[in-house]
Amino acid sequence: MSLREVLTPFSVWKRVLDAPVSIADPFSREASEHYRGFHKNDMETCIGCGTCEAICQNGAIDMVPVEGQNTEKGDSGLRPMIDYGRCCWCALCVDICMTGSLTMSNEYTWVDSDPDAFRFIPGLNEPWKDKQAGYKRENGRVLSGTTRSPMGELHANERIDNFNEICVGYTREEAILEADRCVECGLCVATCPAHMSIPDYIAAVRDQDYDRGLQLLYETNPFSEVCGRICTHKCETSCAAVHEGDAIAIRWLKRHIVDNVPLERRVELIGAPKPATGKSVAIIGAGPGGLTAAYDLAREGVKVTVYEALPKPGGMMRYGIPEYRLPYDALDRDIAVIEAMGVTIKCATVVGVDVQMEDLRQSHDAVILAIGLQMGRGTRIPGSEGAGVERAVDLLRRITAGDPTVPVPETAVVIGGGNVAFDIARSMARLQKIKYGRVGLTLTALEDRAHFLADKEELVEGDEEGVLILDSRGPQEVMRDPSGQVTGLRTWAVTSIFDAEGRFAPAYDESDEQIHQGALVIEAIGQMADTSLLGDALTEKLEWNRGRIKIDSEMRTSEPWLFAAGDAVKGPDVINAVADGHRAARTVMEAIAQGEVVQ
Amino acid sequence: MMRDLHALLTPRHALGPLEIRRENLAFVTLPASNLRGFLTELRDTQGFSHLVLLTAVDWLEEGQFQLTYMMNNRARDLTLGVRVMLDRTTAQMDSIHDLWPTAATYQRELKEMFGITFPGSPRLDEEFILEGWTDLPPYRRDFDSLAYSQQTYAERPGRVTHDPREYMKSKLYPGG
Amino acid sequence: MSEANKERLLGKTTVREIFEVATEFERVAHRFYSELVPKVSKDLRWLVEELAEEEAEHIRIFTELAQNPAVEAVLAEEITRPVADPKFSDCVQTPDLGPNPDDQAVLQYALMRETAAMEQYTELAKTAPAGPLRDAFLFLAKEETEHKAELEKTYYEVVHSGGV
Amino acid sequence: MFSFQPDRSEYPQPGLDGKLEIDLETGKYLKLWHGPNHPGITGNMSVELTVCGDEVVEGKTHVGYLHRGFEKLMERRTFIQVFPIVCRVCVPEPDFNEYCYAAAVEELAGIEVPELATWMRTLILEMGRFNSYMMFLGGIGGALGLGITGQWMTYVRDLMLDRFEELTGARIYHMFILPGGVRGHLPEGFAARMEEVLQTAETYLADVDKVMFANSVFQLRTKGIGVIEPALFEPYGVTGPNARAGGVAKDVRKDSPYLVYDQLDFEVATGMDSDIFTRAKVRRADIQTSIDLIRQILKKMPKDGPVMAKLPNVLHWKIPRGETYIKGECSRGEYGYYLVTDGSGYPRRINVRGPSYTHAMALLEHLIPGTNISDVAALMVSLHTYPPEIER
Repeated sequence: MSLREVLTPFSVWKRVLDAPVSIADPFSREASEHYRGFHKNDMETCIGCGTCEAICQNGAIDMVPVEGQNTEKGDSGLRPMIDYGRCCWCALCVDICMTGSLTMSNEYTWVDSDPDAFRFIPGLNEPWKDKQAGYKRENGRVLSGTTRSPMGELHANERIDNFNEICVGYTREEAILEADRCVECGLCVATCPAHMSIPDYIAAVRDQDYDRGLQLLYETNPFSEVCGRICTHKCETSCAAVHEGDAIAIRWLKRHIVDNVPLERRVELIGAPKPATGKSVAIIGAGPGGLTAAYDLAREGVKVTVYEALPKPGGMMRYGIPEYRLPYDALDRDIAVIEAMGVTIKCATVVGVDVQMEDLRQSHDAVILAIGLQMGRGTRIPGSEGAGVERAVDLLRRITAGDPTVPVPETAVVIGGGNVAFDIARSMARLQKIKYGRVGLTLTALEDRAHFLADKEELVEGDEEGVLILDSRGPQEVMRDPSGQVTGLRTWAVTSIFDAEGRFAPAYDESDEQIHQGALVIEAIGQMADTSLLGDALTEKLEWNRGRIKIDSEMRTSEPWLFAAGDAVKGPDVINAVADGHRAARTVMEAIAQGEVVQ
Repeated sequence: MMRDLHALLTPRHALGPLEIRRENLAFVTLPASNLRGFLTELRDTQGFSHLVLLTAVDWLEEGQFQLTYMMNNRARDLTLGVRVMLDRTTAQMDSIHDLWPTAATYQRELKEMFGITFPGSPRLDEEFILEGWTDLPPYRRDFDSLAYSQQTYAERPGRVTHDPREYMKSKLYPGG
Repeated sequence: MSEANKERLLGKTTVREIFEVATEFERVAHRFYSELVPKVSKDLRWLVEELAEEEAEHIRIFTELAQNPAVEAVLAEEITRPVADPKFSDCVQTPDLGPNPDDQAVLQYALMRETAAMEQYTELAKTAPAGPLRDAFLFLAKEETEHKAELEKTYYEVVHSGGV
Repeated sequence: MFSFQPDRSEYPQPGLDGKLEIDLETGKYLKLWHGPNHPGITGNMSVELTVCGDEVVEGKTHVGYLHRGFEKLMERRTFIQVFPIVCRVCVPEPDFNEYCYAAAVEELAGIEVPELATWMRTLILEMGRFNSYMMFLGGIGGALGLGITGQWMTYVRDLMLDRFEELTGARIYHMFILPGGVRGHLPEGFAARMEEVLQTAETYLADVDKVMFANSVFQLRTKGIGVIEPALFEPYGVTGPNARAGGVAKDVRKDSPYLVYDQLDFEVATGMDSDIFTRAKVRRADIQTSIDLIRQILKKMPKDGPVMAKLPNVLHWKIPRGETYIKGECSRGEYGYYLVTDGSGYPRRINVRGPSYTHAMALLEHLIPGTNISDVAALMVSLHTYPPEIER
């Protein structure tokens, strides 16, 4: 041991002169810009999906009702309450947040004598509510997928000269990837008119348990082949994923399940109906509403007879929706399952002609009216009366029926911007392509492209197929030559469709006038029910509500033996009709059970 | 390298197939009775002198405990996970504390946490982490730690949560 | 050419005349809708009934106005004839909607009438002397505008119901 | 100088099986609890000493004071939910848990981590090592009554915690290394602020050299004491600086390079004497290596790029049946995660290999008999023990 080793340590005495390094006031020390401090929640952006609760490994989050936050489409009305006795500030809740509403401030000191204060709902009135600094997820939402698995489709030139189905359906790999993105919040269920168990059947896809998936589908919907293809899928607009990416392809996943269960297996999985009850119900109209009610009632052991005016069952699903969107064999499979439950469908039987309402009433315990909206509306603009102007629904029906007299001119104009307008436009385009080798179709709609009532895919695919889509055009006159032959449609530019209160009040720029050439004008602006089958007496006896048969929330009409469901009372939508069908069947069952149906 | 070694030692020690995880990590299963001989040979002639860890995996559904002896050859940067499957009801294995004295600690922990016994291992029955534990060995899969915590500790009252889907149903369509 | 038509060409009229035409306008409409009610099937009746009720309300307003002394005082005054007047006056003639008019036809007729009335009253409100008369026209203009908007909403619901 | 050799024949010799013939009734022996609360104990553990005079004849390590059953907790959590708790296994150097766990999950789930993320991870690990060594230097000083190193090192560590805070969003449990990558990029101006910290650290470390390593008292109390014979390294699973101080250059960063260590230029510090002093000295040298590595990383790392890989939806993330072992060189030696998956959404088993497990249990118990009671604290601290990684 040298002297140096004794003395050297003393050299650090110089540190005596250093200023102290301790922070004198630790409470006012600002944390770093990205510090994971106390939570904030943007109440308006939050949708109450509860993924924050699901991911919290500490069980620190409860979803609770909050005053001022209403339960509505796509928003549960719940908001996260965080227990700071459990939170570890890992911020996984922030990372998983589907809307980005949940964030963190860099605030980190909070003194309170009330322990309950530390169970709090961020976003109400915490002092750091408006503080900008704090943890933000730098990489976006990475803990669940944001991009939808694309659906395989026939290319435009593979499909334009035929009526083959366009969507090929998901492969298993695609479906699993898509199903994986679902966070199982269940916000979609409330939006689905039939309240299908969407998260559960998506889970079945993930688990590759198609049998379970199919059983789940049939609990709420006997039209999964149909809805898996052409459902208006409003559920997807309520999907939590839509806020920072694509909504889950709920519709395609539904189809994927039915694609993977053969018909015979479906009947097997559903099992036999309950024993016969001896009751019988007549249903008028073999569309989605009527057949859903028929399915439910048959499952309950009721003898069901469905009366259908057209040669084949399916209603608008067959005679309205073109084959390239919904192939007939897919529809046939759904109907086959329903028939396998013992439902009798009497086609080509017109009520009011072949059989009278009164007879149905006499011979059954109840009658359900599900007649749909089979008649097309016209614009009644000048020139719209007479040959050369057709209604879309009539033409679509004739095309399905294989009517050889369907007019297919080289050029045609469609009025309307909804799905029906596109259905007829794209069907007619196919017929033109087959007949002339080219498409000559113009579609005019009041709406601008961003606000078309039709699904977005219809616009994309219509464009691809060569349909000339003209937006913001208001029809004024069907042009005819001196012989009365239709030559085209005169339109004005639309400057606005709705007034300030959102009411329909189209305004035109009359200086922007165009004439669209076409030997045929097809009107696809709306539909109506044909209630003439009721007869004058019953029409007079029934109560009505603004032109529709009045029903209560349980589908009862003012006549105790008569129930009504579907488009005719609720407006056009397959899944709504399915939901109605269930409700009507349930009400009928209850009524039968309580002996309410008095003849 | 790992494959050569496996081929070389398989006949003597009845090794199972070699499961290669990555270039320098593989796993192999062998009968419990062959373990001592195999580890000794690995250590003394193959350079696997470092016992990285010894632990157990409870395959409750299969009625087996898996013991994993993680062996490392530092010079060649090779790690071999040597697996022995034990009957879960017997749950007994030869001690290797004489090969690696540090193994006694692992074995003591395995006794306490999994109830796997290693006859002859020093201080095997001395408490290691737990004190006065009388329940199932807690790292066994059939010991439910959540239930235990719920029975043992009181939850501060006042917490209620709601499932969004059910809550929306109650608010928007209570009748279904 | 009748005296009245001559007056029209002069571009001047009296408040009384305007008032009378307007009252007649509402009365004719009310009668038209009331008579239509039993003719249409029950599912359309709501619409015609609603329209008739509206018109009855307007007749009541005119009756009350005519009895207002302040209005009476100005009845003889001259006022600029509104540009929309011919269209409005034509509406005094009831149309023939055929034996079985449907909801769309009734709605289109009603819409056309309401538009004419709205334009007429709006213009009158601008030219009428300040006071109860202007207030009345202002009120009517507002009333007809709202009515028209409601009708348009109904039209959209009924006719474009299949907006898919 | 002073030399005291007790007559060892008086005392029972401990056997390999750890059994001693100690009869407390004789009045020759005394039981003494070193810890669980003692300045020479790093963390919550205690050593049950049996002393005869001032010589320790037996020592038994007791842990479990902070047992939270992490490995069991992990089995009850989904793969993403394990992420926030792993760091808690080791307070002073939590990042190794995050890295090892993330890498194990990535390997079994087949996830490729973006390059920048691997650089960031390396940076974080070296920052953590630096901090861990700050605790060590403070601890070894404290164990020998030299309080000032503890104060200085706490300050320097705090400066590094500031850097952790701005980079990761937290000071102690960083929760930054997610499976799939890391949670963010370097903040603007980070390198410059880091350089300031490193320079401050270097001035304090120079003073530590003077006040501690060049201090005759420190040397007297650490040189030649607590020697671990290199022959014990393998039987007792000795890794890290404890082995390096005995001339064995064990360092996972070199032996089995992970992350970007094969792209970094550094030497592994070693010593020959394998005593307390050398172990401290090796760590002192390793601090400088870390400082150099942090500088290198900040200079060499890509300036931009993604830091997260695409993950499956973590709410129902399932990983196929498999097992793997991921290791790294932490400040105390080989740190590793053994992950076993069974195809479900939860780990079947996670076993954490902390170097303290072998060092503070079998090895310490083996080293203690025959030491002077006043040396136990320094011996213990010189093994650099973090008890939570023993009891997990």
